[in-house]
Amino acid sequence: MSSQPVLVADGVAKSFGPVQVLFGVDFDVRPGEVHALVGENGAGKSTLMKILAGYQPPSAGTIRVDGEPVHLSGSGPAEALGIVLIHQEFNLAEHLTVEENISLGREIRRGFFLDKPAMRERARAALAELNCPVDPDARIRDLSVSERQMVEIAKAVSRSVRVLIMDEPTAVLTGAETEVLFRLIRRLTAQGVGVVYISHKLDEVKAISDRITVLRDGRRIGTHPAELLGHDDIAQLMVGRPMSDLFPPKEPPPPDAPVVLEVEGLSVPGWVRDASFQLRRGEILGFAGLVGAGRTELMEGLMGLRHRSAGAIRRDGQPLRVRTVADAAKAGIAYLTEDRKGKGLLVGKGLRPNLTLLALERYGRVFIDERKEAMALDRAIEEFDIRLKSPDALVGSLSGGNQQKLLLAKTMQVAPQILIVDEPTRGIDIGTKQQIYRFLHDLARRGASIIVISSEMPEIIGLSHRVVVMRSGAVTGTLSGDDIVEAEIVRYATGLKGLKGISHDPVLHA
Amino acid sequence: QQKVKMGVSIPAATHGWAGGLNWHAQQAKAKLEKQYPTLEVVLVTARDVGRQANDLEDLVSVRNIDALVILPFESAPMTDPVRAVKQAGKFVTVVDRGLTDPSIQDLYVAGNNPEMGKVSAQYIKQKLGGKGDIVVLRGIPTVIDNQRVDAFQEEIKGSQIKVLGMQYANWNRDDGYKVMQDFLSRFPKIDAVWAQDDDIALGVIEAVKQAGREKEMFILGGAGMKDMIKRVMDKDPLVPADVLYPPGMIAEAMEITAKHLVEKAPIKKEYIIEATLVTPENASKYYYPDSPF
Amino acid sequence: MTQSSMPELARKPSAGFDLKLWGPFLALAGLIVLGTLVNPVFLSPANLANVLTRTAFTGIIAVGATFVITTGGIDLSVGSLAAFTAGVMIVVMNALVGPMGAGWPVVLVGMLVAVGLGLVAGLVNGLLVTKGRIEAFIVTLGTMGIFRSLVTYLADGGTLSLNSGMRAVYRPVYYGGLFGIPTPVWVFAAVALIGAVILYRTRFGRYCAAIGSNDEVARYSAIDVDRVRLLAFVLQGLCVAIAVVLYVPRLGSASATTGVLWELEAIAAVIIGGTMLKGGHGRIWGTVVGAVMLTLIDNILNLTGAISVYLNGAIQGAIIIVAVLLQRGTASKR
Amino acid sequence: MTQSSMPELARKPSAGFDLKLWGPFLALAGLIVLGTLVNPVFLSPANLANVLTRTAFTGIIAVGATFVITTGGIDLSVGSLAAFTAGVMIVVMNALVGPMGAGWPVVLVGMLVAVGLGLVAGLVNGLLVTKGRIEAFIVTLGTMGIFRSLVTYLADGGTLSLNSGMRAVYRPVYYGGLFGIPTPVWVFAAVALIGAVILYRTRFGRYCAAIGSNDEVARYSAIDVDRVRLLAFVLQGLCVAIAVVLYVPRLGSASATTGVLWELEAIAAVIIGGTMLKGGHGRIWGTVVGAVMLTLIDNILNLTGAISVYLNGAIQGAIIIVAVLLQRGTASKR
Ligand SMILES: Nc1ncnc2c1ncn2[C@@H]1O[C@H](COP(=O)(O)OP(=O)(O)OP(=O)(O)O)[C@@H](O)[C@H]1O
Ligand SMILES: Nc1ncnc2c1ncn2[C@@H]1O[C@H](COP(=O)(O)OP(=O)(O)OP(=O)(O)O)[C@@H](O)[C@H]1O
Ligand SMILES: O[C@@H]1[C@@H](O)[C@H](O)OC[C@H]1O
Ligand SMILES: [Mg+2]
Ligand SMILES: [Mg+2]
Repeated sequence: MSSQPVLVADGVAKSFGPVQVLFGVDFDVRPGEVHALVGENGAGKSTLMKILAGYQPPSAGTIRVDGEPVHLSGSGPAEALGIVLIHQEFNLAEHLTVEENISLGREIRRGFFLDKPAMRERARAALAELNCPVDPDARIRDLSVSERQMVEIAKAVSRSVRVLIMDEPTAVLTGAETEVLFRLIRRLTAQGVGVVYISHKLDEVKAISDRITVLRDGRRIGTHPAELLGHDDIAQLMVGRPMSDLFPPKEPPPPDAPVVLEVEGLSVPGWVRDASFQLRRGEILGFAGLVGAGRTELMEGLMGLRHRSAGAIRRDGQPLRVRTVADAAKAGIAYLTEDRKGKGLLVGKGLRPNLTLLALERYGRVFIDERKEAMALDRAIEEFDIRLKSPDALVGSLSGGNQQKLLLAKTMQVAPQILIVDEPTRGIDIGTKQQIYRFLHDLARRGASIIVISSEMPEIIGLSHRVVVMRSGAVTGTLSGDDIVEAEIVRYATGLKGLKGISHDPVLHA
Repeated sequence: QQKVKMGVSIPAATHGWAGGLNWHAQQAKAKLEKQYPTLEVVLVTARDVGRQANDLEDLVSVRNIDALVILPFESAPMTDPVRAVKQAGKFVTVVDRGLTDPSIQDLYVAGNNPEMGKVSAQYIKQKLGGKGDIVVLRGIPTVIDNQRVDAFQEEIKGSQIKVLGMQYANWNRDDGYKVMQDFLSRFPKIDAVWAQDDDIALGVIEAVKQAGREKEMFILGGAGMKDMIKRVMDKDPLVPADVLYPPGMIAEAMEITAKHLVEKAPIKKEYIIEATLVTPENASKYYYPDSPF
Repeated sequence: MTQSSMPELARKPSAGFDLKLWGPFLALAGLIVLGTLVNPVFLSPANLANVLTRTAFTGIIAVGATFVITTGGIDLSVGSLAAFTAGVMIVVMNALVGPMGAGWPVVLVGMLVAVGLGLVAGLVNGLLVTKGRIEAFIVTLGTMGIFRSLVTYLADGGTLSLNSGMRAVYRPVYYGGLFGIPTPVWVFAAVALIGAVILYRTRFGRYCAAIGSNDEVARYSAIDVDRVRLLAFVLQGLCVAIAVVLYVPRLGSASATTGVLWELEAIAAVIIGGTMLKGGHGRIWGTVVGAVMLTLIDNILNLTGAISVYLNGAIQGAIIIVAVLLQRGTASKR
Repeated sequence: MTQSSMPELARKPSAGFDLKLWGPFLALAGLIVLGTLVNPVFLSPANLANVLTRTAFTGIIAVGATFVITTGGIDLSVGSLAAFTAGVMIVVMNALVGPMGAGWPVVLVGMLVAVGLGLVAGLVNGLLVTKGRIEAFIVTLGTMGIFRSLVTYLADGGTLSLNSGMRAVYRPVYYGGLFGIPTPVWVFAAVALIGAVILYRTRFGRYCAAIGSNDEVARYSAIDVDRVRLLAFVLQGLCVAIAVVLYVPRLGSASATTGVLWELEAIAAVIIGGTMLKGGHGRIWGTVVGAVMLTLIDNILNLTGAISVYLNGAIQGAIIIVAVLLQRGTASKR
């Protein structure tokens, strides 16, 4: 561990125009270590990493590789030095295939021509190492976000790397996938690769890292050996105040609470088969499952965003026709997508139009009342603690977590009675997470019903009154009360429990 | 009984004069097919040289024509494709725009472009008394346009007629209007406009009227569009004359060719339609109110 | 919750002059200077009125095109639609002169017919794009051929001319004016203003930009993507109709050559004005400036005798590139 | 960890026949059936040879356009570049006949000149787009005017004709053939094949698609985006030059009207073939089919005498829409 660092940032500062986001940050990575970088949303983690990997030039300060100062003019030179970054936001060309993306910029050639079999093989191997069943010939645009994340990881580790920087690689991965990733990280570090690991999942950080650096408001607060910091210490260093309990105490709805939404036998061709569940007033219903279980597709089918081949939807006992998101909105149902960049936000536009896009009719019948919009934005910024350096910032320039907060704020604009959130805290820091959990909790207490799809087991367990577990496109079980524990969920999610293809809801029908 | 097939290939109706051409060709087709029951007329139109060459191939190889009447989109490029038709043993009538190798054609029916420029120049010279300032609006950059303009300039040489400005107006009314508007802004005194084509002339008339400068100048167009002939007939001072370049020449060519095909009538090798000056005296002779042109 | 506190940071990063935004206007100013140098007549009110009046047709069409392009579409059929609409309008008015006599009622009916036709044509384009799921480029390439052909057919290959009595009645719509400014310029200004209000201040305008920048996000935001796309084409059809209503009284005729290449001019005006061809971001005022620039270039070339007529097109092309180069180049250097 | 295994749900909903992929070929087949119904002569080898030979010009240009469009660009200048190149080639060959005599060496020099010019023009377009940071649409709209103007100037407003001795020498390049197949068809096939190999089997081809799909990602993958874009334009220029080399012996002349609207045809062929106008996905074989389809429509119309000449354009437009509607419509219904 005392070996010389491979990669060093010396007093790195960064400004975007007049906005300074990093202030003289020191950071280093040693061979064979996992160095975690934590901090609140917008603290400057991603920016620092982009500078280390050559994607952006620092405004001041030096980058050293093996002790030598380097000028990384683009990602090419950095990769040549073995520094590889997995972006927080996807960095994949949607129209190209998995293999083409994995090979992009490093194609294998035989003579003048591409050696496609070799590249396909390389992609397959990289994916296999991650236990990821994605077809190398599939197009990125047809993949789910979790699959895309796996492709990103496969792309990074298939290069010859000395320093691997991972910017929230597990934000959309479930525990099982995360385990695979950790095994991979351990293998790499054993080979002497230095790893930088950014995550808001502090348990992961504790579990995998050797050292932890905390960043706050663009400044380094400190670097500590991981074994010296507890979960709560990290949280406190990050947010600058002691953290109370992450989850508010559960308040399940009374058993006779009316069923507000009932889904029966819903099928989405190719993804979901015969799924049924019920949602009560004031209830938080968790949806658990492995990557690819089809939870997202089920909800998108429900919302009319995907073609349904079968299924009935009842709202307050009345049959409901949902063909478009607008139909759902009229019935008081809103959905927060897991794909924030592809389906959630217009990254090339400002915050205000993004915030109100889903509920624009509330801002004027014919003409948009921009003052009202601006007020709504101020309120959203306050309520969801969105940190931005300039009010006319484009959404694309917000930090990942802050984008997610904006997306949540956008979804809430329709004041839904039924809120379906898919990976709601993806990339959100622990302090804000707590706020969001409280927010959801209060919402439910005031009579709204919430469906939470999450890859974070603690989130599912900490929030849900009941949990539906899916596997391979089918509902395999529903848990409630004290049954909501990790081991039980995993049993249903992996097929150890619950008959394959069981479609009814055992708890509710009992 | 075996039918005799006559192929007719002309430019598509992309501007007024060509529109007149299309109309006359269709009229002639109807008339000739009625007149000669054994005759079939295959009429094709093309919107560029390449397509016209394609049309000739199709007429020979799949429509199996016996004779071709063609008004070439342009002379030089169409020479070889027409030669190929000739070599396939077909009778060839060329209309208006002569091929670079006249030995290919069996019959030539034409207007006379240099003559048209010359007649126009003579008229303007005479009407202005050999002295004055004029502007010229040209057609589309083509050989036809060059022939007319060259002959025109040749003819005014030595006189005191001064060409103040010359721009392409593409045988198009809108362009004629725009270019003339700008000429009117640019030149405080214009004695005459040679618009060379009646479509352009119509645009010019509107521009001149808008500027309120009708008294200052007169306009000479060309082709023999019915509206223009009517103005000449009605003694419109703005349009004292017109020079003929009748699109109806295609009909004439078709008739002569058909007659030769069916009746084996003997023919002259060349029919040149003179670039007649239309004046109020003879205008009624050239007025066809039913034609679209 | 902790208030985001960044007090030391200026609110606007681009406190100065936004060249990306003002580029088209600068380029326009440059052209005006050039024009004045070439010929002082350029600045005469009469010449400026001419230029603006001419711009009206393609300008109005370009306002519509701004919407279509903002949604990520394209409409190649506008020029031939203009010709077809003008043709039908003339035929209808000529037919009505008999029963109704030459007067304003006939003109009004003609205008209604034009507007109706424009709307229907826009609807057809839009339906083929949205329901037929064909690329806008192909749909409108097809309808471009169809409309052009129909007007040729209607005119029997020649020119359709408005009855002369009607022309006298209708003329002022083009040649008349108010406060010394020609009617078409007023109409153009009104269309641009309304276009700007729709694009910038209404839900529909927002939706157009949202769809053009990411139609999936739009769909997930409860926007009826097909309906907005359709409406953009309908709006384009309406703009064409308005342009035609101003065009017909100018020369009182329509033929197969009417409106040829207007689509290219309209799209060029839109793009020069700073709207992105890929959609997502529309700029009406930029479009207006773009359209004026294109007419100005023609006008300036006509006002000088210095250049061989053959080279007009080259100068035009070069000016377009240089104007945009200056405006974008400076902007990106910031 | 358990391998995620999903046996009961088909992973690929489109296991069977990929209509999106095969659509253009089906549409082509439909046209062929239509042609045969209209006139059995349609299928004669002579007619088919004619059709393919004609397709060669725009087809070859369209292969180049596939690259430009795949990178997300567009080139409007190809038609006028073709005219200009043809003009220069003729002027050069005519000038060399004196000193060198009419023979193959002169033709070769002419060809070299054409290729050189095409490459330089592509380079100019590409540099203006990449270094000048101007939209490809505007750059090539500008150069379109410039090239068109230059050929008009060169031809003095008229037509440039190849020396007749030279014509005789050069003729076989268009009219000759091998194994009964005309030279232009061979060349077209070769260009398409090479194009396909480049697009599908080389790094450059992949980079074109990557850039068109997302140029940020491409840049992040250490791809020299500007260089690839530039090369795509250069390739387009080369294709234009090759088309011209075949075109000149056909008609032996060039004028201001040569190649008018070829750009529209080339782009249409590309889009009909399934390449996306916004870039990211190119299909050479689709382009070839698209180009053939466009020629076929003309040909079929020539084979029937049933329709008013004025309506040809309408039928053409309708066929284009219907063909694409069928191919896409069926595909999206899956
Ligand atoms: N291109 C840019 N232009 C302007 N501001 C930017 C840009 N990129 C980042 N920023 C700003 O820099 C700050 C730091 O962002 P960064 O993405 O590094 O945060 P982060 O620590 O990674 O946060 P998160 O946990 O949410 O991902 C943010 O305020 C962000 O808005
Ligand atoms: N039969 C199958 N074989 C292989 N993979 C499958 C199969 N069925 C579904 N999948 C995978 O499952 C994915 C379903 O989407 P998705 O991953 O979003 O489900 P999810 O339950 O929402 O999980 P996530 O936690 O990733 O959101 C598909 O993209 C697909 O890759
Ligand atoms: O089309 C041309 C026409 O407009 C002109 O007046 O005469 C010659 C024709 O070819
Ligand atoms: Mg980040
Ligand atoms: Mg999901």
